[in-house]
Amino acid sequence: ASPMANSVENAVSVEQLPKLEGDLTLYLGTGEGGLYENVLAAIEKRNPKLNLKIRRGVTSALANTIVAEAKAGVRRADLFWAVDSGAVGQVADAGLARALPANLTGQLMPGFQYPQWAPVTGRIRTLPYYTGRFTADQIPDSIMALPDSNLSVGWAPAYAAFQSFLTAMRLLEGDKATADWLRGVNRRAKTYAGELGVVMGVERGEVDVGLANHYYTLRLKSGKPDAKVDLAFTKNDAGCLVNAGGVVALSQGDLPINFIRYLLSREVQSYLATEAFEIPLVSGVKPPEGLVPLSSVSPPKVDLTQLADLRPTLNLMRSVGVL
Amino acid sequence: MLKVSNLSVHYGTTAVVKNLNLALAEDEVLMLVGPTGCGKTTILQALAGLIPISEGEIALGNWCASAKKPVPPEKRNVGMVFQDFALFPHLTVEQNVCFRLTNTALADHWLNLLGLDKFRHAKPARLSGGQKQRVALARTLAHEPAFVLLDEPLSNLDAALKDNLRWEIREALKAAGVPAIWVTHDQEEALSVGDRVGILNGGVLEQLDTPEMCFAEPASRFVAGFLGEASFLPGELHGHQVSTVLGPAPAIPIDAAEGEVDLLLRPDDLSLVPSAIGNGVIDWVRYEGCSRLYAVTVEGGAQLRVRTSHEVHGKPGDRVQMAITTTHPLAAFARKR
Amino acid sequence: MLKVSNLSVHYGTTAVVKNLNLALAEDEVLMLVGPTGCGKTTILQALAGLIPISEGEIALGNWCASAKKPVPPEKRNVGMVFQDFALFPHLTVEQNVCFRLTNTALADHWLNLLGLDKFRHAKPARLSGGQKQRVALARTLAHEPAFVLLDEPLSNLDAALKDNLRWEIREALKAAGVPAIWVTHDQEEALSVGDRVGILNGGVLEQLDTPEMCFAEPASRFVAGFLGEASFLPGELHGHQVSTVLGPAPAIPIDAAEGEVDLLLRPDDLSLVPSAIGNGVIDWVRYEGCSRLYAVTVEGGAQLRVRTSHEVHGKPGDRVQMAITTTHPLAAFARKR
Amino acid sequence: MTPSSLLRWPASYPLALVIALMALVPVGVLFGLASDEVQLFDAHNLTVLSNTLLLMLFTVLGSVVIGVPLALLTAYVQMPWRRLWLILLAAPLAIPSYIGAFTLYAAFGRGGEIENLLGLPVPSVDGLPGATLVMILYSYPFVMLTTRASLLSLDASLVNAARTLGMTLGVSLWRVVLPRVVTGIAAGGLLVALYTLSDFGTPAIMRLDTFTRVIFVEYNAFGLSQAAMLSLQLLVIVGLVLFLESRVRGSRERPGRHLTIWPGRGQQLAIALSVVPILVLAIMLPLGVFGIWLAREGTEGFEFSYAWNSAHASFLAAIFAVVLAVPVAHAAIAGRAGRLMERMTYFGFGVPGIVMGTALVYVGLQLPFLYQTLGLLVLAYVLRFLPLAVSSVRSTAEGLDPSLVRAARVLGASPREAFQRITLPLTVRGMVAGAALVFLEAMRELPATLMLGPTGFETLATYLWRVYEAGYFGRAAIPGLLLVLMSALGLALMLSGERRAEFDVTETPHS
Ligand SMILES: Nc1ncnc2c1ncn2[C@@H]1O[C@H](COP(=O)(O)OP(=O)(O)OP(=O)(O)O)[C@@H](O)[C@H]1O
Ligand SMILES: Nc1ncnc2c1ncn2[C@@H]1O[C@H](COP(=O)(O)OP(=O)(O)OP(=O)(O)O)[C@@H](O)[C@H]1O
Ligand SMILES: [Mg+2]
Ligand SMILES: [Mg+2]
Repeated sequence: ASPMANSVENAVSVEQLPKLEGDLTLYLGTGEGGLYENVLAAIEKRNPKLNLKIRRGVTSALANTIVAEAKAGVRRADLFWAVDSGAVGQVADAGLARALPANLTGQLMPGFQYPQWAPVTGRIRTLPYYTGRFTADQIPDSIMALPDSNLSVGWAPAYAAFQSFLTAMRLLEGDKATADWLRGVNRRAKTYAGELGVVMGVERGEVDVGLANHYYTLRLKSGKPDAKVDLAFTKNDAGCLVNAGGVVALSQGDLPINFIRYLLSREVQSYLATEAFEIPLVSGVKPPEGLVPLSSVSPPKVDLTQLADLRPTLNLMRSVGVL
Repeated sequence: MLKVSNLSVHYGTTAVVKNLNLALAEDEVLMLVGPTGCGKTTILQALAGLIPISEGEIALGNWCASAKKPVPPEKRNVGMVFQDFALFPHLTVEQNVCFRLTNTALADHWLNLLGLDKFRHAKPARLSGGQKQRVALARTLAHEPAFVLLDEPLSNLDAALKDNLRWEIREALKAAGVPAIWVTHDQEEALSVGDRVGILNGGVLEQLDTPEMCFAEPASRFVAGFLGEASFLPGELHGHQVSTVLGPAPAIPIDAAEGEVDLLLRPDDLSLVPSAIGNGVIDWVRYEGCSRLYAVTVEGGAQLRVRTSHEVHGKPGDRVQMAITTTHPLAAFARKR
Repeated sequence: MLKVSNLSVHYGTTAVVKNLNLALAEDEVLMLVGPTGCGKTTILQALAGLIPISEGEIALGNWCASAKKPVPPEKRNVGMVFQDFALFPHLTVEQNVCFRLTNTALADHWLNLLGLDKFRHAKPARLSGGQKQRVALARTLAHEPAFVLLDEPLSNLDAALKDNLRWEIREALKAAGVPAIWVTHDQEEALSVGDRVGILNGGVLEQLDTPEMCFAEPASRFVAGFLGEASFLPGELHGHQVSTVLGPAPAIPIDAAEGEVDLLLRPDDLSLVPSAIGNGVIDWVRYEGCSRLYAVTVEGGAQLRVRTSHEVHGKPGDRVQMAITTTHPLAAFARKR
Repeated sequence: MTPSSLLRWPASYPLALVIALMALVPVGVLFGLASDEVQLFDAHNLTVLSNTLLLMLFTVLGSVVIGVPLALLTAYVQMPWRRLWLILLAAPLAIPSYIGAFTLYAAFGRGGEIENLLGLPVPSVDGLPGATLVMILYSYPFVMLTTRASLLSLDASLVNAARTLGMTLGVSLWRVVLPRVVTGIAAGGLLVALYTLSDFGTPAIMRLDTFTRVIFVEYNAFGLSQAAMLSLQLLVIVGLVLFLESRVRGSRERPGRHLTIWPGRGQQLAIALSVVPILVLAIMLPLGVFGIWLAREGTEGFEFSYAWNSAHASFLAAIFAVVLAVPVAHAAIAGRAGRLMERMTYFGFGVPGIVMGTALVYVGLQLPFLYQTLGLLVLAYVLRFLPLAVSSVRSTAEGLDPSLVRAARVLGASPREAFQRITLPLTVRGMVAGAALVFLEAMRELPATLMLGPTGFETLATYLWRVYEAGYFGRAAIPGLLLVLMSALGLALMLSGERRAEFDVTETPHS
């Protein structure tokens, strides 16, 4: 399916957007498994006069590169599309992000409107569980209750998404509670390299329940419909944090801004939802199939840019001995 | 007892050794000589099992190797002294010699005998060529092989040491009762040390006999030329008597030669006396220490070599009187056409 | 003209060559002999500039090298034939010989002369030892050096080829008018080929003279023993006459010897006749082709070696009559205490 | 020792010094980055350190145990299709180890692909044993190739001497041949150790807590200076390994005849059977698993220009690395100072790729005309992989008979000419092997390619990573296969060059 195909109400359609012309260099930071290639290809196809150059890389590495380039007075990137909000914060903190017009940020759902960057899609923290042994109601609906359950847990403490989640927990529950939680889970946890591995481990029944972003499970199930894994959600705590990847404009001119508009278009948003199982952040676009509506989840209220400050979280994890 | 039957060896499609037959007695030393590239080293390697043979059989004691059923070298109990030493560069002299010995007394014996005591702890790279050869020798003999192959073991030693060592090796081989095949370039060595001598030419054994027979009655001109300086003088052979420009002489016909023959003359079979009306003219002369070697063209155009005391002085161009002085019969070959 | 003054060479702190002095005429061939490890190769390498010298000076034509001011090998225009061949394994025989030649006529000449024509396109690894040595020789001579160093160039050749080649090389050196230093183990080679002979012992040149002088009047017992088989017979020297158990003989005192001396006797200075009442007893006998070598213990206990015609037959234990037959004076050394 | 080294500075020194300093520049940048923040090692990291050291130790041991027999096999044993065997056995170098680790992880264990396919329960592969297995599978060729190069420049006819002294073939290889190639083995072991120290993917996927993972976590948490500091600490270990390797002394000797071993039919079969499991695990398994995923998911978005980009950049890197390696290797042989310069070039290989990549971004930014060009990428490859070329050039050059150079000098060749006409052609084998190693490593290199290549420059490795990251594993099958095929092709090309350089007695009897 083409990203420019189905149209939904409320969001702007690409038909209404200005044509893109000229040279544009995009630094595309992946690292948690985003798949934005088709979106970019479709935008290029629609705008033949756009000369889009893409530099792909590990999100943190690209963020470091952008900072280093700025220090050396070399600017190569017009846009930075990062898979996690921490990297966006890093570039914004260095004073490299350009302010975005209000008519652009206004398209986003409330709670996802930031002056210097635009979240593109969201992902929610979930508890994938092994359906071979459990049903959804056996999974605790509070993340803080997880240590007291008798479930074995798969996690990936070195993974950026986990660290953001833990940062949110720290902000919401305080350092002490977070440390206790870490200790409690650590006793029954199996460590994986990444959250894809966590989900695969759950699907094999290696652990009862995992801690992972939602889309790994959805993608796994889309490729393997009989997979023995399903999603459970906690309520109103860090366990169901909605985080976002976002885009930063680094150079002046209309072109980067207009490019961002394309990313927030109805077509792109719904494509990312259906194909990449990411959560659209523009109002009026349907969430991905297999995911309950955001409204029924009740995620906590957290300023995503605050999640960029990972240092105290890492120190905490070290002191507990999970890193 | 070593027995080689019909041995042939090929490199690719070229036959390097052809149809070799040999049998060695209990403690016999066989000297193998031949021009460079004639296959001497190849024969030794085949006997040791280091290269595959293409035909024939090699049998010694309790094993018998053929082209079909090769016996690995380590099963043959054959000792080998290599032309290029083949010392283990990472081991000291002592470690080389003791290589597979549990009792090192024999190693000490040979180290001692070959004057290697002070090099015991040196690595081979620090030794001169001759020293290396002695280590190689010591190593082989210390391992008490049932049969020894020596590939020019003395070619890098100086004359004095060579002369002594030659006899020491022979005696050691005899004492141990081990048969040996010894490859050499040195015809003096071949004639004096060996119980028998084999002369190899292009992979074929031209003669295999006692040193005396090989020297006095060579099977071919090649053998004659190879063992000592051969000159040939034309003559007429009748029965066992030959007549030449230097007069008559007793002769042994080789391969039933008759009539026109070439008589084999060695430098010591002739005499030379300066004489203004002599039958020859000196071409050149070489000093040899005790003796002088003259090349003289005699009537009829043959060039003969003759060895005299160093006290006989003659210059190229001088006229001299030549005579056959030997009393033993001389080998006579049918004249080449 | 090559001139070496006061040359010393050290490996680390050990002096391997000590205070060498030499001067070579335009086309002189100097033979260098000495026991293994005495420093022959080292001297050649120092002359070629391949190892640093620690003292002295080497001068040839337009260059002069000293410890302070070394001249790199490629500036010396010396040719060198290495003991271990040093052929370039990645080049064919022809490419080896033509290494730095623009005009290859000379290369063809030498390839031809040394019988290497059919190996032109072979790689050195495929050649036998002797063939390699000939390539090395051809390579050096084809580059027309101003001065040639030969490190046992013939040690891996068979006797027949050796004998011919020896003279061919000498003649080529003479024709080109190049002086040469030629290291050899072969005392026969040393005495016959060289214009002069240098005898080296432990890094020191013991004698440097014509072959005749070195042989007849050796400067030391070492030289006497090294050049040919020396036996020593005790005697009383008075003036130029010495009296021994074998009777009187003319003598030359070495280093002003007087009174009790050892008389140097070579195997050809003596005669041997079987005799039941003779003055000596045969210890052993060796067949040498043309001749036989006997070791005989004479009255007084000295063991002498004597060479006879191969027609003289004697067995160990036989009693023989020995006599000094030479007419030239014999070298007499002061008796060792 | 050549006289020139006694009389004056070896000619290779100035060049080698420049190259060594160049190789140290990225390390210098790390110092600059680390100076922002100094937080030394904390106690928790001791387990991390011990994991790292254990993984390194076991990997080196395992690589030697597998690599050395394979070196003997490929150097001496006359097998049908020997070149093909060699190429296949070297091919694991072309597969990124994270791919290998991931597929092994996915194939084994409960619910893994093998169990799905065959219904057989198989043990899972993870932790220290798993990481060690993967690292060995993807780095033993380092040992195999360097050892083989040493074996080929060795007078193996000594085995004949040992056998006539009554020693069996196996024992004589062990006692007479192997002790003389310890330098080659150690050189390979060094490369394996450095590779293991710097690899991130495998321990991460195998869930083993190692030094690189700590560095990576810091890096991802934007603690670049802390990551740089930790990398410098890692460099201390690298330095230690380098020091240990430099203590290994082999004997220097003149090259001689090759050995040829003629196995019978049964032995050939046995050899093949013992080698095949390695190939199955290292090559066929990943490709097979990708194949399964390919069938499951289908493929799209792959362009053949990626393959060209990979080959092109890697080839340039191989050439330049060898050109730079020659003076460094010769300096290393010439004397102590040269040895030190050589050691300096090894540091780049022991730092995690992403940190090294960042450091090189800083270097590149100082050269704006080069920044984000193919030139800088090639330079980065060269700086990272120079040790691969240096080690194999050095080990062959050490085996060169010094009297050959002397002969050339005496024939009137200047040191320069003797070098060009004798030393250089005689070390071609080492240069070819070195180039092959650099080529293979550059083919699978990821972080520097991502960070330094021209914008939009996609290679097989970056594409593989992209689809792997996205979880579209099926799409990894084609680039994975191509990576192996092209590396094999590169190897084959280079080995045919090696055959031409094999002047010694490889024209074996009965060939
Ligand atoms: N590995 C090989 N492959 C092909 N031909 C070879 C090989 N080794 C030797 N030859 C050839 O076989 C022949 C016999 O060689 P071999 O080494 O046995 O001679 P040799 O009599 O020992 O000579 P030398 O007296 O010079 O040592 C030579 O012509 C040589 O060129
Ligand atoms: N590189 C070296 N380092 C130390 N000592 C050496 C070295 N090369 C040779 N020697 C020693 O120097 C001495 C002379 O060696 P050289 O090679 O000159 O002897 P040589 O007379 O040529 O002997 P040969 O007749 O055996 O060839 C020997 O005692 C040897 O051990
Ligand atoms: Mg031979
Ligand atoms: Mg020498």
